Amino acid sequence: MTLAIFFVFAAFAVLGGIGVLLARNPIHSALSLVGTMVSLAGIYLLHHAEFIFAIQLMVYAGAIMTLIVFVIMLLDVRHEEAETERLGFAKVFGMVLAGLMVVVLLVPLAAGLTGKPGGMTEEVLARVGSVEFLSEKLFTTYLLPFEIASVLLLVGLVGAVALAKKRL
Amino acid sequence: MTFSMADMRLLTPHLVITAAALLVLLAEAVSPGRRKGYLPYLGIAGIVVAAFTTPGLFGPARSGFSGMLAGDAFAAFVYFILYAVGALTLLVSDAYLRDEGRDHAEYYALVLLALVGMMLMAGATHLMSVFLALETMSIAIYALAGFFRDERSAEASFKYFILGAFSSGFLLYGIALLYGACGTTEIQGILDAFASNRALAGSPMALAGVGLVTVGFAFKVAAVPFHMWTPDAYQGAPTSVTAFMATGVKAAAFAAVLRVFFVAFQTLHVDWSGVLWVLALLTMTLGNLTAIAQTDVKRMLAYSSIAHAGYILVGVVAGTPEAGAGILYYLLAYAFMNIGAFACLIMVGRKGHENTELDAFAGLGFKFPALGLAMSLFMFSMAGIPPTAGFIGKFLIFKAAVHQGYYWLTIFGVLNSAASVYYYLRVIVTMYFKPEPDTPVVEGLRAGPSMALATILAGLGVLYFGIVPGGLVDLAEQALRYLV
Amino acid sequence: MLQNYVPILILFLLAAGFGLGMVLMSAMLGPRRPDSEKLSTYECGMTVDPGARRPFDVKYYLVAMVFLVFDVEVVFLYPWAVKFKALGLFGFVEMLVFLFILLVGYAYIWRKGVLEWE
Amino acid sequence: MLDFLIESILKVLVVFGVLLFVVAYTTWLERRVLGRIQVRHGPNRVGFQGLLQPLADGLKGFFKEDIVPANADKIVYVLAPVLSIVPALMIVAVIPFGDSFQLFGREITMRITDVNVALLYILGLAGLGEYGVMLGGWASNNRYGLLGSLRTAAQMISYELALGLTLISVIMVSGSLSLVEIVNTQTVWWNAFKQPLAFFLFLICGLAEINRTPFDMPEAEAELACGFNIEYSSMKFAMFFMAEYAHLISLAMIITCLFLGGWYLPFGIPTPGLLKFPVFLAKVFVLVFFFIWERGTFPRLRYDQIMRLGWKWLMPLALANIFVTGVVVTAVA
Amino acid sequence: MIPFEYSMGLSAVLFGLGVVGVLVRRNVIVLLMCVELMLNAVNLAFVTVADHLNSVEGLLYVFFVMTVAAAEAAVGLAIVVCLYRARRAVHADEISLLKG
Repeated sequence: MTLAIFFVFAAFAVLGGIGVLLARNPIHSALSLVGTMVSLAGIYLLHHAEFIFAIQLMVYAGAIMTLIVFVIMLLDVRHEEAETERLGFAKVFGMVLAGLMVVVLLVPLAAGLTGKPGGMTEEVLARVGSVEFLSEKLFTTYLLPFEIASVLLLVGLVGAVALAKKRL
Repeated sequence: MTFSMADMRLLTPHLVITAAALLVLLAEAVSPGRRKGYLPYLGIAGIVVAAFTTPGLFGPARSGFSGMLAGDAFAAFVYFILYAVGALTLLVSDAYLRDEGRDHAEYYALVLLALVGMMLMAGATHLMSVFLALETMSIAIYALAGFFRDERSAEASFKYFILGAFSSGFLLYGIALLYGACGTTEIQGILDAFASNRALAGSPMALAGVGLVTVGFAFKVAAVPFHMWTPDAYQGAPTSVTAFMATGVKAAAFAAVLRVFFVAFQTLHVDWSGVLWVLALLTMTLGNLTAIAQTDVKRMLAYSSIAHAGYILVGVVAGTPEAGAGILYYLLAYAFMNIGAFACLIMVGRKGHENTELDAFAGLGFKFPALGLAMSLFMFSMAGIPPTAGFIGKFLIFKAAVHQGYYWLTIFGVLNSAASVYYYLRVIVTMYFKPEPDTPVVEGLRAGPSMALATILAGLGVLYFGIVPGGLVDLAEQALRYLV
Repeated sequence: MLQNYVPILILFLLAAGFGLGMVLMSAMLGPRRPDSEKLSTYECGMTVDPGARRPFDVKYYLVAMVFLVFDVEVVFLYPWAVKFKALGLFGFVEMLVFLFILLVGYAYIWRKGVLEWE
Repeated sequence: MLDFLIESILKVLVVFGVLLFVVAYTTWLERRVLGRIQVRHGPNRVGFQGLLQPLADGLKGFFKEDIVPANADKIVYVLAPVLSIVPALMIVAVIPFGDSFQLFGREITMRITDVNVALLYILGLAGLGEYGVMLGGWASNNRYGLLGSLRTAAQMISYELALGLTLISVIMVSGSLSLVEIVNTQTVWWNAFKQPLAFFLFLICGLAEINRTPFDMPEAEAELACGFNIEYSSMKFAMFFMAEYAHLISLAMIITCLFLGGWYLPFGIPTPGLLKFPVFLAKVFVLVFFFIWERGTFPRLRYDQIMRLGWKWLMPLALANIFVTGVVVTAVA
Repeated sequence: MIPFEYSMGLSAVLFGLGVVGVLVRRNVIVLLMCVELMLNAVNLAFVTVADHLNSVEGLLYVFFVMTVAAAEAAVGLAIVVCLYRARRAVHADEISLLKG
């Protein structure tokens, strides 16, 4: 049952991905990408990642893509890419490279996972709750990355203002 | 609780520089849009204070924040390289930005924040903090590259941005695979996983992970064939930012490479050294060959920075502490000579006109003797001619490579160095032996006290470390001793 | 855990079916007598400017970008708030440091006039 | 498992049906109440007291001509109302309407489901709901439509931020993201008493988030000629309209759960099992009535006032509230 | 439990699509979206591994990748806005990456 649902989501995700690539209008690409992201949120859920499911919807589908759509609308990116572009060297090269890439990523899967398992077992999650468990780790063991993230966000803020504000 | 005051000790330098960046932003918030000439010096003051808190880190390796950040001599050494890069960049930027009418607080804040990212990258001992630090640095530099907001600057910024984000994708996928293979992404943890399980070294997942991480880093250090963003990004960005990118990013990225490859992937040396061997050769050769063909000095320096990444990669291939020490030395030398050279380029330009075509340099050697002298010194150092720091750096790296039996790579390296002499000397020849055109391109120099100070400091660094390298080499070797 | 989400999936299917069904029904049931005036852009009776799409004011982008950054900040606050009592003073100080850095950014954009509308 | 599936499907169907019914009759209620406030009658012809009016409106929607403007982006134009209504109707999934009751020896909970991340789920759907508004204006290729959707989207994201920050302090005192658990922490003191500022802020942000008066930019007829849905007619227009009212009702239910103790009476007065659902319903009704009433009372804010309120007042206040809550809770602990 | 290979396979395919997009498309905003697609694929890989190893680290990675994606999107779109303003030309939204 879960597997069937997985395949439905996976199919939508891949279709969305193809849509991003093929759509001539950036808004259609963006919508396809939102589709992929929502499908991926579903797959995260199948992988027992509740919190990630929720923030995938909130941050990726809700905020990042909103901003992208917003900018497309504001800049009026309607221009359809010129049809004159033939299947040039760059395109063939790109596709071959990406094909190789996928193969490189697929081959290792046969070997299976070898990493040593961690402590996030279902019993533990049932006892402390998945968000609580994640939160506990984030604010103790992973404290430094968390604080770096605030600097990172500040950089994003200042950078965006420095580039886009009319008069500094 | 997994946190103590000892952890804070490791983070003090970063905190000081972050505080300086925040002060810059607050100063801007207090009087928005107003000119504030003291900001670069506020930044430099922050760097100086941070430098005073750093020597305590020399000594035996310590790790803090649950294995996220190292406090070892290696990190401290790289921090000092980065302080030099940061301070020189700020000095160089001051007069330049004022002349271009772009001396905004954001620039200085972003430089300082990028510096924090670089330092964290050098100190990080967990791939998660490496990644976040890398992104902090990169995002700040994307914004800096586009800071002039004209077409060229924006295009440079966009190219750098897209390919940077692209390479982050590869790096991350590599990390994900390593995570699957080892169950952790702490650098020590990866080493332990490989050491305790011999079969893991042959696991396709681990190898694919190592490969993708290599690709990700290769983009960041601009190794061929992942270099295509470099020339346009370097040429289009404001010159001071180009200097910062070429030296700071390189230093931070190679510091992370050393930690990841020399520690985490230590047991896999046979696997990655072959790949890096090819990358090093390609990078040196292609960088130099294309640099020869350039008629624009800024673009030439962009290609030459690719070539320099190639020399440094030779040291990575060698994989010994000796080679690592050579790399650290080289990174410092490169910081001095490259920022110095870009400072000379800035001085030649005027508002809206960079004047970096080779022909613009004709006759400048006699017209502006100090500039001619400085530029010649930096070109000599880049070419690796004694008694400059550039020479010692190459010497140390090639020596380490020979000790490990990489004769062919060393021979190619030396040949490449020899070839590079041609285009570096061409600048000097143009400056001194070509007559200035009838309508002079460069009428005056864009030099102020700060610019002069930066150039003199860089020049002194190149000369001093070229003539008496002993102490620095000892320090670098000590840094590597505690790394491995 | 997954079981809790099954009803959401059912509701999603129902809602999506309902939405699409409405659009289809409306398309099938409604009359269709198009004419050029009806299909033209409604601009309060003024003549239609063919180049009607022009880039808008920059403050819109800025507000959206600033939103994105602060939205992620808020997302970090959720797991913290859930565990807030257990994390204690230490966790509170951590979050204050995090918030302080971004508050500097907030003060900066405020004074820069990013939040001004006319 | 099969029992569970059947139970879930039945519950979903019932809740869905009731929701649509309530949406329809909220429009009737609003028109009648606004009529009274403005000293007129409101719809009172179709059926007793105009009770059949929503039905007639719906039918009319179906039989109106379905116009797609000639230079609109067809696919997106048709998709936008769907994207608007689907998330709006899905919020209700995680809202508890009451405790549980026994039926044929089975314990039936008065909710569709309870998930750990309910609040985040709601915020996620709210984020997805913005696409309908944004794309609707864009796809119709109309200057007013585009401007309207930009303004609305900018407003929604601004208030989403303040809304999220306000929620933090509620989560801090309740220690959970699940609405059921949040309700269960309010048996004695409602969060409205523990977090009065948060309650007030949430009310304002919620109204702005669903584009309700006095923040109803999309309906600023004078300035925007109706806003993002200017080119929409027939059922597609009705769908935007329905989404708006579904949001309104969801907001009332969310506020009830977060701040007004859900199905509990205040001050620890024990709530008899049979009364729980009516108590919940009463609170929701009062809130809905309040939303209608304030629409008849407050004038619309200017756009710059809306944005200033969100960014320069509500956000700092919400942050200060988090800080004070943190200090107080830490000091007590 | 979804088999490890399935999710990782999906992740690899999505990553490949993103790579093709970056190399083939020329519209600046579409390039940005393709990078986001790659990051999403990586996130899926992290979630899958985290699920199968019962380890929380992968989930935290996803969290931070989203943070980075947000900061990148903010700055990236600011650059795009800048590019548009600087060019004001017909092909303002196009760029050639593989040149030079």
